[in-house]
Parts: sequence; structure tokens; C-alpha cells
Amino acid sequence: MNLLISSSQLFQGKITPEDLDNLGKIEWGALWPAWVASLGILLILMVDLVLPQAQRRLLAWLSLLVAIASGASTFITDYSKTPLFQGMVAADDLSRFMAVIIFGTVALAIMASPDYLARLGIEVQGEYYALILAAGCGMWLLSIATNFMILFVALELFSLALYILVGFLPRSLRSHEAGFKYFLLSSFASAFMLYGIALLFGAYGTTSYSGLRSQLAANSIHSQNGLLVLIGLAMLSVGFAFKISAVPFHMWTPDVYEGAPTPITALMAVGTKAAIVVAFLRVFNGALEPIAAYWQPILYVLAIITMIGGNLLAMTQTNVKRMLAYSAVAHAGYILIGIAANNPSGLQGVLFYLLSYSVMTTGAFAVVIALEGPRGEGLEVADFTGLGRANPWLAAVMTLCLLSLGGIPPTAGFFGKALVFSGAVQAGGWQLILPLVGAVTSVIAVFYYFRIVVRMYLVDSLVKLPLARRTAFSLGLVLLVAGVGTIALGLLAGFALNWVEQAAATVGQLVAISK
Amino acid sequence: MNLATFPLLSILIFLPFIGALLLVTVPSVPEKALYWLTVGFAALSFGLSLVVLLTFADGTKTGFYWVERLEWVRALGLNYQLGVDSISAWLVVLTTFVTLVAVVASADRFGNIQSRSRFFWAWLLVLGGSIVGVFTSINLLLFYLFWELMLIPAYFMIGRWGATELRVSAAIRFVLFTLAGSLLMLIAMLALIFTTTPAGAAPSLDFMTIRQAVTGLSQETQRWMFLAFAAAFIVKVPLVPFHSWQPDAYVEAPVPATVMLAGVMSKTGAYGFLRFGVLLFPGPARDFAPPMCALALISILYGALAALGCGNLKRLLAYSSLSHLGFVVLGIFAINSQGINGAVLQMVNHGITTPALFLAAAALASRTGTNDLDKMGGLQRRWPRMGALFLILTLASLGLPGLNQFAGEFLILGGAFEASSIYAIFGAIGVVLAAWYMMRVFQTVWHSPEEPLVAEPQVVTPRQAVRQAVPSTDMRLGEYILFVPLVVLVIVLGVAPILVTGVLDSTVSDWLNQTAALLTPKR
Amino acid sequence: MTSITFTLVISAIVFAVGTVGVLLRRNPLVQFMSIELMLNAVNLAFISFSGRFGTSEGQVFVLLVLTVAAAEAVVGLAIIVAMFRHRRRIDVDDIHAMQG
Amino acid sequence: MEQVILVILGMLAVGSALGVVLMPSSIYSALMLLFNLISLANLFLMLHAQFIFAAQLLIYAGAILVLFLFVVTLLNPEGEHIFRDKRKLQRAGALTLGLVLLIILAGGLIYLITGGPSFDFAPDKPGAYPYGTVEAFGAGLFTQFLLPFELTSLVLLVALIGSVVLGKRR
Amino acid sequence: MNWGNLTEYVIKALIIALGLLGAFAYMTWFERRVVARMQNRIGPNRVGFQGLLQPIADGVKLIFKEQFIPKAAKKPVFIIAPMISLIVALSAFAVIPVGPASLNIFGAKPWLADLDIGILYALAVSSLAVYGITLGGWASGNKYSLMGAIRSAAQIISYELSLGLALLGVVVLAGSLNMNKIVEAQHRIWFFIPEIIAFVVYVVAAFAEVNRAPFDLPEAEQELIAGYHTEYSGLRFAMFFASEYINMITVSSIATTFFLGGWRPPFDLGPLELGPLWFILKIVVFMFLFIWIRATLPRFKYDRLMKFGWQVLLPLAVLNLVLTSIVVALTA
Repeated sequence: MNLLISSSQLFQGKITPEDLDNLGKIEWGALWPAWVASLGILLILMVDLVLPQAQRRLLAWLSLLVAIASGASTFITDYSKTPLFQGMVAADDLSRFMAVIIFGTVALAIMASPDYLARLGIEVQGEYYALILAAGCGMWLLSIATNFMILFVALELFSLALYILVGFLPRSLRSHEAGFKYFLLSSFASAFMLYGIALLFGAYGTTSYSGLRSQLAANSIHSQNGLLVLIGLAMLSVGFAFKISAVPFHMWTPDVYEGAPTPITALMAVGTKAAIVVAFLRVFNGALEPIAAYWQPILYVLAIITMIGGNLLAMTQTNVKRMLAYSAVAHAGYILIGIAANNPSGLQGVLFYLLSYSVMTTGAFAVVIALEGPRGEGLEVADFTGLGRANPWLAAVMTLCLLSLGGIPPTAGFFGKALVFSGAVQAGGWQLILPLVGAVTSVIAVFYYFRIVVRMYLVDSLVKLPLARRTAFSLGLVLLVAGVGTIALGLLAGFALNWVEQAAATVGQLVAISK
Repeated sequence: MNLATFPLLSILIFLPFIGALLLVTVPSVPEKALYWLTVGFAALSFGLSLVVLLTFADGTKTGFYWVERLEWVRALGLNYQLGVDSISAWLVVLTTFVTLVAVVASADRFGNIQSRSRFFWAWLLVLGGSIVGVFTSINLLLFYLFWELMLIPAYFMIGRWGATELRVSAAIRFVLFTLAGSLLMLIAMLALIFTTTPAGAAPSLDFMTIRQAVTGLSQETQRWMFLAFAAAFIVKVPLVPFHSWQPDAYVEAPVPATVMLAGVMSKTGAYGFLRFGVLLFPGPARDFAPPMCALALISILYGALAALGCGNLKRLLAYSSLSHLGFVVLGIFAINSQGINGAVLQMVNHGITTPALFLAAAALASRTGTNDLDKMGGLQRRWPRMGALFLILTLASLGLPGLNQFAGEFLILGGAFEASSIYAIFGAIGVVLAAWYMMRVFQTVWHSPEEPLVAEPQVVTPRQAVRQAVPSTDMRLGEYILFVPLVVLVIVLGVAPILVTGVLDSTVSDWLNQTAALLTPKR
Repeated sequence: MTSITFTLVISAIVFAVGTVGVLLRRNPLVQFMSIELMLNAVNLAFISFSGRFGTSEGQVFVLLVLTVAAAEAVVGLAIIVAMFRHRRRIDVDDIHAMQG
Repeated sequence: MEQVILVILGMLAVGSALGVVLMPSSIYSALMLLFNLISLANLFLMLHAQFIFAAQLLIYAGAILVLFLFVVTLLNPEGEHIFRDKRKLQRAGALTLGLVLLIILAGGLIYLITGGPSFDFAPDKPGAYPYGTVEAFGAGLFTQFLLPFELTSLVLLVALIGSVVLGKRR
Repeated sequence: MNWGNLTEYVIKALIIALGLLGAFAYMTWFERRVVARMQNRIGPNRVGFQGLLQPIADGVKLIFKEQFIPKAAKKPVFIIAPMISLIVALSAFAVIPVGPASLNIFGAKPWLADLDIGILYALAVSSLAVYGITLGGWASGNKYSLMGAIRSAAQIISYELSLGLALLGVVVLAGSLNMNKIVEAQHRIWFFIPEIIAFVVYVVAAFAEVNRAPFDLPEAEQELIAGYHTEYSGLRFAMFFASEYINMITVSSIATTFFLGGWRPPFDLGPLELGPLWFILKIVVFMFLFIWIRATLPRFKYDRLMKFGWQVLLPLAVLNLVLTSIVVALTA
């Protein structure tokens, strides 16, 4: 640090005591997961250079280790529950919660990869794992951001990594197209978001959430900057809606999910969504809380059309990967219910939903990975015929995950849905429409989820099944974690919820403390 | 045995689950051993459930016994909270009994379960366990959990082991209908959390506390909640406009599954009406009694008329079940001691008669190879003992005095008359129609001139094609074992309905008193 | 007319033009360029507002946008090249390996 | 004087932006983008953002757009007929959307000029570095905004890895 | 800013532009003569005394020569490209001080603009030089031209990094980006002594930056005929040619300003007002260096060139910057 001070002293010797104070407030320790992940990236790239081709498989395990270490390092950090780095990031229970979710998902995605890549005939590359870790790092940073600068940089960090990962399959046109589509629409959305941020910044001259919140609380929306705030809010909402793939802005989702390598699809469906949702929480339920009355209606409408649209479109799909993609869209709608509710129950609901959503979706995608053929075949619903007989364990995990996605108790998904609904019910008034729509669309969802179950168990197949492929050990581990997690989060929902409660409490609290 | 702490109810719920787990996981044991294992578990459950019933044998106990409580999800007010009063005690016993019957009947010869029967047995046990859970939950959300849990085994039993190609769509329809109704109930439960919990307090969905708190809500709110709850129950019972899943599901399901569906699962809806409708929302229940009774009457008449026009024995029985459950709902919404006593009694009775009828129909079908009434006739001469069995069951079903259903229907009609004479009149028409269609069945099958087709067992489905033609014997030993207890119960309960009502009465009147107490200050 | 409001209007117009460009054009390269237009509009807005408050916050943000835009350009163009390496005509309408 | 330059630059910026979208060939679009970047850079300069002016030229014009140019020349795409496009509906949608956006954004801002508050350029707070200088910028960058600045290194690393991954395989 | 100032700027700009163009013209003469000497030839000596009027003759010839536009060329770009090159080359010079502030001619300072971000401006503007080349090459509709253009652009971009980083060392020492302040800071010692690594890196990178031998691959006659300006002739060719030489002058003046004390006389000989003469002298030395090396060294291979840029120059430049920062930090 001394270096920095003195070298900038050279700039005309104009260092104020304030600057010194600011420099003193660099709390590197709070970002352990990010540092571990970044160092891990470098480590992997270097090991990739020295490792002989035959032993490249070790890279997967190494990166798994890094991911777990990153996630675990959040527990050795003592979070002060105040914003750090001059209000740039939050170090609170929510940060820890997200570290677990995101690096957990990253670990699962890594474990699901080696077998998949080998099947597709892609030689193991350190870059692949490095990028996954980078994406995880970006997601986590996004979820702890309390300043639009970090929000933006972190968003782009993981987006960039994902563009590449989505287009990673070298000989697959689909993959490249998906990468391009994702890239184009995501950048488009980023631009919208940025313009919104610029307008919000223009209103009060701050990019920090806490600053924005205190300004919004102090100044009436009808005052002179109100118009800027509202336009900014609208554009920010559009940007977020794109990123979370809410319905009128969802069109990139199915194509990207379908074209991407499936482990990456899982990572995107889970990790990205979790990160964006938490960023959403911190921005809307945190920074923009004083003008909740203005953004809640936007979210109601988004939630409703997302639930309806996502589920209806999912119903028409025959490709499982696409179906899961649309179902991911639909789930964004359920999550939006909790965000729109803007009360503790809703926030807890959202966080618990994320937790349960991450295990069940990962599980479903893991099964898809296990069945996918080297040229992307085996993804039709019809291809699942007779899986219950050919590979009962796979079918069991899939069934469990689908039940959970459909929100049937006592799986994790049920509690997620119930908690989110309870937020809206608590908010009362017009918001009661949200759980009603949610209930109706859940029934639709169960219909198309059960189509797979029907195929797996209820249809007698005379065709010889190509499904008897042995599941690789690492992938088996993913399936195990997902399956056990789906059930355990349901049965032990109470424990998980205590944790979630703490994490959710920090969303609003954080902003109130600082500045 | 310490009544306060022994987790008897948990054992009752989860014993079948353990059995199911064993069934699925034990490697390479002969089918037969597994079958006896299943029977063992079901019998054990039944035995234990009798202990529960015996608690109430003195007929004076009111309130909940065997209470267990464990915090689960605080934010949702969800506790693992079990308890029985004498109403649910009878239903628990009924459940374990019917489960045992279904299990016994699911032996290969009978249940038409040709493949992977160990999974079928496992699902059967799971279904039994979850239904016990439904009857013993005294936390609203826990009730909901078990309520939904029932879907999964039922779905698989219908969809996997059903008779024809329609089974899958029947199964899905069943799930979707039920789910749609129950999700509304879920939302209402969530609304209950937030409307009744004082600010800052931990929410609770405990039945007793909620019951107190509900009276504090505005009539408007209560009505909406009641309707949401009712949505779930109407579908499950089912009442007429929402019944379309029922005949298909009953027909498609393999017989043991039908036994479970018709015998006990339908009772969960009626039970829900009683406990979480009438007892939880006394005000709205009273307000909505006329439309509910109207629905019940429509179900009675519609079911009866549909049964009259029906040519398939199994489907006919399904419609008759619809009609009978209408009576149960009618009794509940009479909201008086007589009606409710009658309704619970009728639940038990129907839970014995209907499985027996379905099983008898299956026994017949296994001989004739068809369920089609037109293809059967004049069988009395061929299988006289089976004819006798049919006669008893038919008479019981049409409500002959001295057999079990009579007492229930009588009480219900009495209760309905107390509420409004119109109900009773239309109800009585339903009884007459029941007599008509049941006698018609008996007439056609056993006494009309013999049809040539009967001689050659027909191939109904590809599944049944696997089986060899059944030798035309009269009742076999296995069937005796199955039917004799049922017939005995039919007669015993017909002669001495007091066995049931005696236990019920105190509880029912206690509940009604409490309800009145809750209502009066508000009115 | 104050200078900031003028530049803000310019930025708004450029942003809108960029949006239309992304939606209207079928050439991925031009779409990408339109996105760059949008980012530039954002930068102008930030700079303008930064002038309003006299802090460097907006300018720092612009630097971040610039840096990220550079990184994005590298990756985006690499993807476009990978996608169209074996094609003559480049047009988004040709991107239809996936339908639905 | 300044006003005149400002207006000219603004016109140039808008005109070249339109050019980017309307030019039939992507290379002309790229050229137009170049003009746009340069006129914006000069606008930055007019707004006292010296460093950003240089950075804009260095990064955007000097690096990013060159990449574009590379790719355009490499792929050498054929022209497209934007105004003879068959997808009339989509085009109409895009134009409408853009128009709406324009009205909202520009209209809102113009409202602010005429009816609402005036936004004044108010640099140079006493005691701090003079607004817009490299020193002021640097001081902010390395104290208050250190973390985002450091994180950009990670972004660049990812871009680096990505270009290698995507570039090295044929 | 007012109209009077504007006139001053315009006049100064004209002086700089014309001066640079004149310098370019005589650079060509100078180069031909020097190279000829080195190769034991005589060089152009017929037009005027010692061939001093040769550039004018060349200029007249180029101006009146027919300007081809190949059929395959993209006409507008083809025409614009050389102009871009020339304009960029000319404008980069705007921030370079050629004399001390005390040197006032009719109240005007000896520089066009005294920007706080001086060097950044110069770098920014010169980074635009790529466009002229790339566009010219592409618009020619000739694959050799295109290849030359792309090579050239890649080379310029690659070496720009090292160039800039080398300059940053000096910036750290001087504590300013302002050209005047940098010259000011060299009143005790010229920076090429403490920053010798940077100086070397800069000079090498500068050679590459202006496409001079041994880095003149873009116009390698043997492989690419003449690179991006193969199809150009007449005045347009002259523009490309001029911009190359003006760029040489610009990088030389930046080198002078940053490493050789700018307009400062060595050891403070004589009055400061003679600064411009010293400045020109230093540039001439650099120009001679350019020519000398061209006459001496063979051309690099393309892959080696890139490798050299990324694997040798760039690390060196970074190293230098880090070392400088540490030293500055410790001594401050």
C-alpha cells in the first residue's frame, strides 16, 4: 500500500488525509473466494502447460479442488456485515450463502464435464476449467456487489467467460451460434442496464447502492431528478429482465441453453440465475427500495407473463434440453414473485428457491449429460423411453428432480415455491394474483415434467435402449449430490431456512447501515 | 406405553415406507417372499392401528391423542405435528385395513400385476402410509404435504400397472386435477399464516391455534379461504363438475390400486371437508352449506344415473362410488351431529363395501375375462358361491337395513332432513336409484340367460393376453380369505353401527359445541 | 442551453439509433457495431453526468466500460469469426441450427 | 464558440451513428463508427474529460475498431439490403421500438431542459484536484475505485484465454 | 477560447503542416543520398545543387501523374485511406513543444497545444494511423495489398504496446503526461540515461511502428510487391509516402522529448531560446539512425517479428516500468 501512496504523491503531492483513510480501507480478506478462484485460474493455466497430455484429466480434479476451496474459504472469512472497499462489495451472510451456491454449482459443473468432453471427443483443456472458475468468480462478485461498478464488471466477467464456454465445442455449429446469440443479446441487455445505471447516476451522482438508497429515501420521486430515476429504473429493469430471462426478453435462453455444452448449460441455468437474482435483490430490494411502489408493478407483470409464457412454451418442446431451458424461464417467473413481494418472506423465499433450484436443476441436467450422445443426440423426450428399466438410478434422480421442479412435496422445490408464494400472499392485495397464476402454471409445469416421467416408467419400449451407458464416477457424484440435496433440502428445510433467513436479512439491512 | 410420548402415529406412517424401501432394495429374493413381506408390513400396520382405535374404545374421549410435535419449517408455520381424535382414529384403521386388503389382493392371480410387482407393492405401502399421514396431521401444511405425497404412488400405480393404453392419460389427468385444486389450498394456507399471525410472532399452522385465530378474520377473507380449501377437497372426493378424472382413474388402475383409491383416498377429501372445512371455517361452512349440499346432491344423482347407463362393471362401480361419496359430503354439510356421525360412519362403511365390490368384480373378471355387463349373464348356476357373495355386497351397497351402508345413509338423510327437507328428498331419490342400478347389475350378471361368450374368456388387453384362461372354478381359498373378513365386517357394522358411532359421537358433539362457541360471539 | 443537457440528448439519440441498429440489421458485425454505439452513448451520458457533479466517479465508470468493451470485442469477434469461417454470406437469418 | 463546436460535434455524432446503422456495407459502417467514436471523444474533451478522451481514442478507435476492421476485411461480407428486407414486420417493430425509446429518452431529457431543472456543468470543487485531470482521475481510480479497477484485470484475462481458445482451433 | 486564439491556432497548424511536409520532401532526398553513400553510390545530384531540387521535381511529377483506381477497388475508401493516413500523421505533432516557453514569437508559444494529457494525445492520435493502412490495403481489392495491410496493422498494434509502456517509465519519472513538464523534468539529466531500457525499447518499437526497416514487412517488395500501397499512384501514393516520413519525424520528436531532453541544449550550452535548433538537430540524428539501419539490417521474418514484439520487447517494457515505479516509490 505504501507504494501506491507514495507514487501517487508524486502527482503534485496532493494526497489528502481522506485519501489515506480510503487507502487504509482495503479489506482484501473479505474477498477470499474471488482470490482463491483467480489464483486457481492462473494455477490451472500453468499446470496445463507442464502436464503431459495423458494426465490432463487431473486438471478437472484440480479445478474441482479450487472451486471447493473457493467456496470453503468463505467460511474462514470473518464477515463484518458492513460494505467493504468503500461500499463496493458487501460482506455479509448473503455473500457467504452465495459463495456456497455458486462455487457449489461450479464444482458440480466441473465434475460433470470430463466425461462429457471425452464423449464429445474434445481433448481436455485447462482453459475450459479456468473459464468455468472465472465465470464462478464473476457470478459471486456480482452477487456481492453493492456498487454498480462492481455489478457491471462482475456481470461482464462471467458473461465473457460464458460466451466462450457456450461456443466451446469446436466442430459444433450449434455451439458457435449459441455463443454468438448469447453474446449479442447479453451485450445488448448490458447496454440497456448501463444506460439505466448512467441515468440513476445522473440523478444523484452516486453509483453505490447505499448512496442511491439514502438519496432516494431523502428526495421525493416528484422532485427534479425523479424523471431520471424513473427512466433509469425502466431501463435497468429491461436489462435485468433480459439477464434473468423473463418472458418478453427470454428469446435467447432456449437456443443458448440448447447449443451450449450441457455442463455449461447447467452452470448457466443455476449459477448465472442465482447470481443475477441476488444482484436483482440487492439493487431492487436494497438500493431502489424507497421507490418500490414504482418497480413492483413492473415485476408483477413480468412475473405473470414469465410464468405463463415459460410454461406454455416448455409444454410444446420435445427436446429435453430446450424444455429445461423454458422451464428455467418459467422458474425465473416464480423467483420474480418473491422479488416483487419485497418483504422478508419473499426474500427468504427467493433465496431458498435458489438453493433448491440449484440442486434440482443441476440434477436434471446431470441426467441429460449422462444420456447425451457424442453428436448431441439422445436429447428428445422420446429418448428417455424405458430409462426406468435400463438405468433405474438415473431415472430415479431424474424423477426426483422433476418432481422437485414441479414443486411436489416433500422435495426442495415445494418449499421454494411455497415460500415464494407466501411472500406474495403476505404482501397481499393485488399480489395475490401472483401465487394464483403460479399455482395454475405449476400444474402446467407438472404436466410437461411428467411427460418425461411417463416416458421413463410408463411406456413400454420395444426398442433396444442406448441408455445403458455406464455413468462416469464424477458424474455419478453430481447425480448423488443433486438427488440427496433435493430430498434433504426438503426434509431439512427448517435448517436451511434458518441460514436463508440470516442471509435474507442482510439484503435490506446492509444498505441501511452504510453512509 | 406412555401415551404422551410414544411415536405410534409416526410408526404407523413410516412403517410402510420402511417396508417399501426394503422391497425396492433387497436383492434377488423370490417374489413370493417379498409378497409375504409386504403382507407382513401391512398386517403389522393394521395391528398397530387397532391400538390407536382402542384408545377411544370407551367412547368418551374428545380431543387429540398420541400427539407428536417437532418443529420443521418455522417460516411456514410447518411443524411435524400428529394427533388423532376418534374420527381420524377410525379412518386410520380403515386405511390400514384397506391397505392390507389391497396388498393381499395384489397377489399375482388377482391383482393383475404382472411385472415388477415388488415396486407395485412398495408403492402400495407408500400410498397407505401417506394416507395415514393425511388422517393424522394436525398441522395444516403437514396435511398438505401428505396430501400431495399421495399423488406420487397413485400416479405410478395407475400409470405403470394400469389396464389399457389409456392408463397414462388417466394417471396424468388424475394428478393435474388434484394438483390444481390442492395448490389453491396451499395458497389459502399461506394466507392463513399471514392473516392470523400477530406481527413478530412465529407463524403457526397448528390446527387448534389456527381454529381459534380464524374467527378473528373478516367474513370475506374466511369465505375466500374456505373456497380455496374446498377446491382441493371437491376434486379429491370428487363432486360432480370436477369428477371427470375419477371414472377413468378407477377403471384404468389395477384392482388393488382402485381399492386404495376408492376405498380410502376418496375419504381424504371428505375428511378434509370435515376437518379443514366445517371445523376450521365454521362460518363460511354454514354460509356455503346450501351450494355444497347442492353439489353433493348433484353428485349423488349424476353418479347414480351414470351408473344406470353404464355397461362396464368397473366403471359402474366407479360411478356408484361417486354417488355414495355425495352422501358423505351431504352429511358433512348438514352440519349437525347426526349428519356428521352418519358421514363418518358412511366413510367407514363405504371404505369396506367399495373395495369388496371392486375386488369381487375383479374376481369375476378374472373368470370371464371381461368387465362388460352385456357379455355376462346367468352365472348363478355356474358359480353359485360367488353369486352369493355378490348378492350380499349388492344389498349392502344399495343400503339394505341390517347391512352396513344402511345405517350410514339413514343417519345422513336424517341429518340432511334436519338441515332442509329438500336435501333429504333428493338424497332419498339417490338411494332409490342406487337400488335400481345395483339390482340391475345383479340381475344381468347372475340371472339373465346365459350368454355364449362367457364360456370363452376374452382377451381384453394385450396385458391380459399373457395370462392363461382362468379355470372356471367357484370361489377359491385365497378368495375366501379375502372376502370373508369383508363380508363379516359388512354384516357386523350393519348390525351394530354403534361400534363406530359410539366412538364418534362424543367427539363430533364436542367439535360442534366448540364450533358453536366460536361462532356465537361473532354473530 | 447548457452543455450537459445537449450532450445528454445526443447520447439518448445515439443510444436509440444503436438499439434500432441491433434490431434492424441482419449482419452480425453491424449488430455488434450498433452495440458499440449504445455503449458509447452510455459513456457520453456518464461523462455528462460526471460533469454535473464534478466527481471522477462517472469517468471511472467510463474507463471500466471501455476496458470491458475491449474485452468483449475480442471475444465477440472471435466467436463471429469462428461461426462464419466456412461461410460466404454472413447474415443472422442464416443462424438457424436451432429452431423453436 | 464552444456552443458552436458542441453542436457541430453533436451533429456529427448523430449523423455518423445513423451512418453505422444505415450503411449497406459493413466496412462503411465501421468507418462511420470511427467517425462517431472520434466525435464523441471530442465531446468528452469539451466536457473536460481529458483522460477519457485519450482513452476513447486509444482503446476504442485504436484497438477495438481496428479489430472490427480486421474481421470485416477478413470475412469480407456481402452487402445486405436493409430496405428490401423481407421481414417487414420485424423491421417495423425495430423502428417502432427505437422510436419509442428515442421519444422516452430524448423527450424526457428535453423536458428536463425546458420544463424541468437545468443541469449545469459544475466541475471544480474547491480543495480537490481540478475536475477531469488525469491526476484527479487517477486519485479516484486508485483509492475509491480500486476494486473495480483491479477486477478489470480479471476480465481481460478471461478475454485473453477466450481469444486463445476460440482462435487456436480450426 | 475566442476567434483571435483560433486564428493563432490555424496559423500555427499551417506552419507545422507545411514544415512537416517540407521536411518530408527533403527527408527523401536525404535518405537517397545517405543510402547511396553507404552503398558506394552517388544518389540524386542532378536537379539543382547536389540534387537539392530533386524533391520538388518529384513532387511535381507525383502531383501531375495519373491516379489509377483499380477496377476491383472500393472507390470511396480507396480515396479516403491516404487522406486518413496523412491527417493522422500531421495531427499527432500538435502537442510536441519545439522550444522553451520563453520563446515567444508574436506572443505565440512554440507549440500548438499544451495539453495536460500530451503524450496520451500523441499516442491516441497515432494509434489511428492503422486505419489509413488497413483501409488502403483493403480498398485496393488486391490480395497482396490486403495481406500487407493486415500485417502492417497487426504489427503496429503489437508494437504500440511496448512503445507506450516504454514511455510510461518516463512519465513515472517526470510525474506528468504533459510534454512541457517532461522536458522541464530533464533539466538535470536526460531521461535516456536512467531509462536506458525504455529508450532502447522505444526506439525499436518506433521502427516497427512506422514500418521502417528492419520491420518493413508490410511493404516487403519481394513478398507483397509493395504491401498496402501497391495500387496507389500519384498524389495518393505521395500521401502515404509522406505520412510514413512524417510519422518518422513524429516518433523521433517524441523520442527526443522524452529521452533526449527535447529542445534542451546538452549541458545547457547556449541560450534556451535556441531550443528549436537543438530540437531539429536531435531529430536529424534520429533520422540518420533510421536511414543507417535501413541500409544495414536485413528484414525480419513475420513470425519472428511478432514473437520479438510480444516475447522480448513487451516484457522488457513492463519490467522497466515496474523497476522505475519501485525506484520512484522508494526514493520519494
